[in-house]
Amino acid sequence: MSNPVSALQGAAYDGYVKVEELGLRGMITVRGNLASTKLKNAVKAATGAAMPKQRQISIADEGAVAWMSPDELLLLVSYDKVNEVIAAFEEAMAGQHFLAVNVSDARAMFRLSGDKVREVIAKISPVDMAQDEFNTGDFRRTRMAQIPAAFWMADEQTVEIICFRSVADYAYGLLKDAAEPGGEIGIFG
Amino acid sequence: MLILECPYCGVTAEETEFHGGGEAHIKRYGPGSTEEEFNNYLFAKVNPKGVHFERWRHANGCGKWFHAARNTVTLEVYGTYTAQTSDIPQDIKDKVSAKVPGWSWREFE
Amino acid sequence: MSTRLSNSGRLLNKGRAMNFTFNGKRMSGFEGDTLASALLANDQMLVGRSFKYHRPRGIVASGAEEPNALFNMGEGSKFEPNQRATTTELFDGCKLGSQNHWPSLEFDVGAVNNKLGRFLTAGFYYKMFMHPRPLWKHVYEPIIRQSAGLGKAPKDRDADKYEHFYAYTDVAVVGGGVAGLQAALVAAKTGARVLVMEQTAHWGGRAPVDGGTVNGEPVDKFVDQIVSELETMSNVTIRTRMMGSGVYDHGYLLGYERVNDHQPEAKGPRHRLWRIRAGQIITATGAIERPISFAGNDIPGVMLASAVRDYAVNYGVSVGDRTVVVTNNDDAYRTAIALKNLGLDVPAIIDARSGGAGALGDEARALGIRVENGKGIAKVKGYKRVEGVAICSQAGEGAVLEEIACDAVAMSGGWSPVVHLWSHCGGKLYWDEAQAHFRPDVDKAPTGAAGEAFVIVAGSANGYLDLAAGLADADAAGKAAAKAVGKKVAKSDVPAAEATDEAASEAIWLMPQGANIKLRMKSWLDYQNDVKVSDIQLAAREGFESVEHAKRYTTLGMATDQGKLSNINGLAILSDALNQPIPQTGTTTFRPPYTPISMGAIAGEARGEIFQPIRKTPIHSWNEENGADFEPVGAWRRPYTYLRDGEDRHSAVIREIDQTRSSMGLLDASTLGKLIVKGPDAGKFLDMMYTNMMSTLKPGRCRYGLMCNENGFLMDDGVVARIDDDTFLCHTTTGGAENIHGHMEEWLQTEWWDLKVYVANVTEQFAQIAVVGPNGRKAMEKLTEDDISAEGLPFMAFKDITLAGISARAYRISFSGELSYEIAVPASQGRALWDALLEAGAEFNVMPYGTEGLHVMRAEKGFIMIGDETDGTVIPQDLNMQWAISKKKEDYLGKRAQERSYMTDPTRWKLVGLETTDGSVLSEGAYAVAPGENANGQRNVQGRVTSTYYSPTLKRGIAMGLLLNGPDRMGEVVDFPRVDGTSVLAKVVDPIFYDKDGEKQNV
Amino acid sequence: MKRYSAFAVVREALSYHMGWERAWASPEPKKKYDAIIIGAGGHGLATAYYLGKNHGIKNVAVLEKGWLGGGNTGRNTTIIRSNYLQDASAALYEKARSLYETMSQDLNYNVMFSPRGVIMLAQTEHEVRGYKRTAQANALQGVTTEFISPQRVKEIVPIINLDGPRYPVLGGLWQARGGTARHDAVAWGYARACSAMGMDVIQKCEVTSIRQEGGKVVGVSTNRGDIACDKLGIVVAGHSGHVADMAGFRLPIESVSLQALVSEPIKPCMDCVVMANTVHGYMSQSDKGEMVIGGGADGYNNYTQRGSFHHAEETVRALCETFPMVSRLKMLRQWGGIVDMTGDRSPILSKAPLDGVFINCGWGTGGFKAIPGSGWGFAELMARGYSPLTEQFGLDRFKEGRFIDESVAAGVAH
Repeated sequence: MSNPVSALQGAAYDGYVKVEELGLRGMITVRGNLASTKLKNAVKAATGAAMPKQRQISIADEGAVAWMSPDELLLLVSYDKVNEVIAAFEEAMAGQHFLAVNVSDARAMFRLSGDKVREVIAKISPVDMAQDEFNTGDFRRTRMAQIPAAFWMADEQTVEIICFRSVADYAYGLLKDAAEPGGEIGIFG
Repeated sequence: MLILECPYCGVTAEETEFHGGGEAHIKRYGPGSTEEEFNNYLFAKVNPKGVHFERWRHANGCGKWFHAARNTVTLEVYGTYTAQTSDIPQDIKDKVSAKVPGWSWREFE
Repeated sequence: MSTRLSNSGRLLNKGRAMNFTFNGKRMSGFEGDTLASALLANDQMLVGRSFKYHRPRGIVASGAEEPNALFNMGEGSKFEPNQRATTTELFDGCKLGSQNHWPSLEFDVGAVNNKLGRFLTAGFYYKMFMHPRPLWKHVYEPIIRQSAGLGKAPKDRDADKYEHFYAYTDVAVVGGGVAGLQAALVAAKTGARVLVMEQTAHWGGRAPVDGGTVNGEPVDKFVDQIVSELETMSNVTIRTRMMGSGVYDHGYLLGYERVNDHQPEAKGPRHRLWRIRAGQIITATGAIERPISFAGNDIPGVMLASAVRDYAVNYGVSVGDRTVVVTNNDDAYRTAIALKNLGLDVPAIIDARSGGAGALGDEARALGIRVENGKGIAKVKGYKRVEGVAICSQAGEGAVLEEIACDAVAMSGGWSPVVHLWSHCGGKLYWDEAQAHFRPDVDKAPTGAAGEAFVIVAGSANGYLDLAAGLADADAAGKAAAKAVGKKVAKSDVPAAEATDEAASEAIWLMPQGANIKLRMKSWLDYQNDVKVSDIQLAAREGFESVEHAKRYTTLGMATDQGKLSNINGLAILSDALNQPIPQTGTTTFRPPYTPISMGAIAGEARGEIFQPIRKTPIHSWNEENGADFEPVGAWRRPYTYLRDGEDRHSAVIREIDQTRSSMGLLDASTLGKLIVKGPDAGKFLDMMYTNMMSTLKPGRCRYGLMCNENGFLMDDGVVARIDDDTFLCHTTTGGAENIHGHMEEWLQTEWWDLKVYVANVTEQFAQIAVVGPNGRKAMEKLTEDDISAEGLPFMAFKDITLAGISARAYRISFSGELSYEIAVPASQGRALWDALLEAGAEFNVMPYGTEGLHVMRAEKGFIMIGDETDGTVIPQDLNMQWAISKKKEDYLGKRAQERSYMTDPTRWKLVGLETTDGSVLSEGAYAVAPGENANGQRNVQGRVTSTYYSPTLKRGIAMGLLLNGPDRMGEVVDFPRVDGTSVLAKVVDPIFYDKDGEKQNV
Repeated sequence: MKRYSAFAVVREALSYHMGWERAWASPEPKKKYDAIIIGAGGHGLATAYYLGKNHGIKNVAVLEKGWLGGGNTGRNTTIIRSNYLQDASAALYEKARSLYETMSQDLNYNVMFSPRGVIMLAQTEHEVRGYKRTAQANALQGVTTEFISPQRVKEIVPIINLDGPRYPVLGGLWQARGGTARHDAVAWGYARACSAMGMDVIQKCEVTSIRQEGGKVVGVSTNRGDIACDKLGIVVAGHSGHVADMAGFRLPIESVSLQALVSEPIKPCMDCVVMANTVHGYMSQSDKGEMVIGGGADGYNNYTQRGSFHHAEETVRALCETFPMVSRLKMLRQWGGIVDMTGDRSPILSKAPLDGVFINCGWGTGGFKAIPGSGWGFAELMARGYSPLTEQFGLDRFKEGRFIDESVAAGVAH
């Protein structure tokens, strides 16, 4: 088997915030009745994480679950485990109306790190990035300039971003542009 | 530049996250319908000056379709509600009535 | 002459000199200067020429309202026309050039228009230049265009960068004068998030120039204190050099931050456009002084009284040695007093009011300044600069009483609140008769998303012109805003400002009151566009009675200053001409932006490589490295063909097709849309989506399907594979993936929400590669152990296999008519598979082909292409595709629409193949003509070409088209004339040109 | 009516322009007219003008709730072209374009028609095919257009960037006799000519209801009293649904806001109109030197004459990329207009369900260019009950599924 490669193969940029493309991450789109106990259990078994609340991401050691919509989740697991996780999930959900599909290769992931990650996001997404309004645990699907994207904060210094793989170049260009030295605003703390 | 609240994900976001989808509560007419019914279904629009009920999709967000009660002259948004309903929910009607007593829209009032 | 004073200049850093050039002449100023103050300090009174008459123009104002001092600035990729000198900070090395003259500022040939001014009155061009007809385009218009316009057009690509920023706040305060600061502080103390912006580089606005005390201290101390207090508050953001540019619906405010205009060599964006969403917007935007209309009020050296004062106090510049002040209010006395205190000569204050001024009048007299009440200026003497004024009685017709020599005139016609931002989004105004200006009607504010008022005006912008009243109003505004965003407001005292005793101003619109026509033809309203009192009066006589008509007819207020100085004066003159009160005449509409903002800032980061997203497949980089000649398809880039050394597009396409048909080709088909549709009702749902019956498809098999919209027209097509009982995978066209996904979700969510179906878009999860041609199987067999033979994987089936060590799904489908496999693998291994296939196919001389090869091969095979055979007006029946429309289904999207009379009309054009009689290629989009003309004199037509290509396989031109009664006319020859009218004859044939029985694909 | 001419301007100048008469009268409404037109925009005034000029119907009133020409006539980007794909559209717009050629002379009012040429840029292969098809259709329709190469585009528009990273310019559809005109002057010129024919152009007169008897229109009620008429033309872009409602019918129309903006004036740098449909940007330079820019419409019903700023952003960034010099210009002013979008994005010129009522609406984003042709055809329809120009534009076409869809040529209906 050949080595799977991510869209930008780990490209990185040192701006006033650091921008990195992350390698491949296992991602599973799950659609189903989020209130069902069976599904909650299957999600927990797959990721180790509990069912997130609306617009939240719940993060455990080996995986994470993001709330995408009232009937959709995104499971984050390690890339090489995706198929077995899906198989186990499907088994656990047998007889239910649901959908679990591997989207790991359809996505690109980026990480921003530094003091001013909030303002870099606020340059390209119409989201209130103030500390009181967006924090670790929050998960936001929105627009990043001209593409759809989702992001969350791993900690106060770190934002992780998911977008479609085909526009990874654009997203990277956008983030680099926003993080270019000289563009500091100094608005969030 | 509108702001709308998506009733599915609870987010209040600006217009650029959404995509407008025209008049709401349109009943579909398929084979067997009259020429008049079918024409009205596809083309006749209320296009009111004032209270309007319309469809939106949270396109750059949770992807769900919802309805908004909005005024096309003042742009006030009276409320948003899910698309899985044929009727206008009573609480939305009440919200509109509180601001625009005696309103009517198509067959609704 | 104008010159630098040694004893003033509060905003200057005299320790740092800055050099600049004006029209090539070297000059110098100080850090803190604006371009305007620096020019005045160098005695540059003449700064430009007016739009129409090319009259000499000098600086009139000191702020955003300046109509005249607009320059070409910079060079090359940093060149910018129409830079406003009063709002641009001086920087070292700045290069300025004046505008709108030829050959030079001092000697402008265009000034001949000035002599013709009597003929070139308002709207003259509507009344002439009509004969002979061609002369308008070829003679008159070019002359007018050349004479109009202001700055030069930039030539180079902009070297600077720009960006946007999304800010959210409870309260946004526009204006960093004392009112804005006080309102901000009060709101901030409640805990509300507050964002304050000030368009200049300095806090405090006019108050430090005007003087006065707050809480017993000089006002500039008060400003310093309040700014430092705001700076320490974590819930407050304060920004200078940021203008509130426009207020839009639902609390949206644009802030235009000029980050680096004052230091053009610094790193970072030049401008940043803030897209602010505020709960409440406080507009503390101040007021603008109005000029007075008198003859010669446009001569360089005639300036607003407040501007004269600003230059003296802020920048240490005296506009003249001898300044005559002319006014209808007390405020202008402050200018006279300030000048006198700086040791300058003020020969007289001409006060149009018979009663004269209050306390300030006494102060002026005490300083020895002569004050003339009830007087006006009959005319200003001079051309390129002021030489003196002729004094008359304001009540009279202009009989000269006396001439006073002077080199500057400071005029004040009263103050107008800056109500632009209040009005942008629908805030209403009322006319304040006593103060003679429009001010916000606070009961009719713009309303927001919840129907609430979201703009509050504060201070002089609200008509509270003196310091004490302005501060009190601002204090209330800050509290009201905080309350409106749900904060608790504690009681607090309003800072106590010293109140000035001022006499009332009088509405004086024309000087003297009975000025005759000759004077009125020299009395300017709009300096930049050359609109005079007589022009507005002419408009009124000619029936342009609506203020909008009068403005458009005369161009009043349409210049780059957007009428900040002229609109109210013009409105007053119009009202007077119509003999009706001002409110009845109307007011003007205010459109964003407040002052012009750069296009670069509006475009933001979206330029160059990140202008728009380009979607790239996992094989994109290989394509790039191997000669791909890309074409945009939707947001994707797809290779049109792969050019080899020395090849043109045409020969490359032929090579690719020949090789594919004879041996083996590869296509990067990753862009095809792929949608998973899953659930117990998936079959039922797809039966509605497609015209075909999909619920009967067997797992493991594929079926080609058509999708129509509810209006009956074909919108997409593709192969559907049934993965298992509950699961389908629907292929869409490249452009269709997102649309069809959205289309499915729309119907599922809004019409059939009871159906148990989930849809997921997995387009990008897979790289998809078509392995095409008779040797494709052989090459693949080298890479797999799985049985992919005709029996093991028959035509229109699919199978999960391992290929080159990669888990893959192989579909036996063909869009070329050849033996073909479409292989889907995870995107991250797409490139690896591509490489493996190239290697395995090397012995068959494998080569990739592009979209054009794809198009030609499908046309040879008679397959339709969405976007070619369809254009949004074509139904499946037009394409003879009844076979793809299930007769058994009661309903599918588009079925009812296809029953309408025009859809069932037997004369609809139908799909046929076309072969030119001479083998040539038909023109794209050519029409088949029919005899005669229609009622509108247009040539009758009976069909058209939908796709046309050179077929390397048939070695001739082939085409598909829609033709009246087409399928019944096989063998008939039809004329498809070229655009030049010459005939091209084509024979009607079966659209399947190649392998009619499908033997090649089904092997 | 005193004729306008250079001689007249000189003559009046000698008396300080005191002798000019009113451009149009300001009459009180009469009790009854043969025909009433609601809406004194370009289309309404042109209809009245041709009713009088071509059909001898001069007892006409044009009622305007605000000031004449104050709607979309005075808010558009003044582009005139007729390079449409479908026969019905091409006939109507070419009629209009040809009337623009002589409008200044016909009306004795300089409307500054400037046939400087219009280029529609092809920036995808799909657009190339679409515009080639349009050029083919135009050749048979008597509309002179030509598909030109990128090099020709560059010669005509030197400031263009042919090699944008996203959308290179692959060619263009060139109509040399397309161009621009002074929008206000079109309304003023028609109003003056109507007034000179004895028609009443009545401003600040708002229609509050449409009166009918026995299934036929008999007049209107207004804020200035009831006015009777035999025939009624509704020509109220942006308010069509509202007025149609008074006559008891619904339209296949949604009203949305469309934005336009201008830059500060600069010296001449572009001598034609350029439309880039793929990126939604349209630009020309006015005689005053402003770059006049139009863009996309909002996706929701809106009667505010204000649009959402992000549409202006999209347009501006497209233009900065297509014309790099635009980046260092400044936006002087932006505004919105209310446009009526029909089900097929083509206009409606039709008899209405109520006898005696005619409706002219649905011009979407491209009504200005049609004004004289629309007036000509609509007047003929009102006077004679039939016009070849308007025949295809009836309301019934939606029922029949007979659409006039211009978007098929990749061009949008601007």
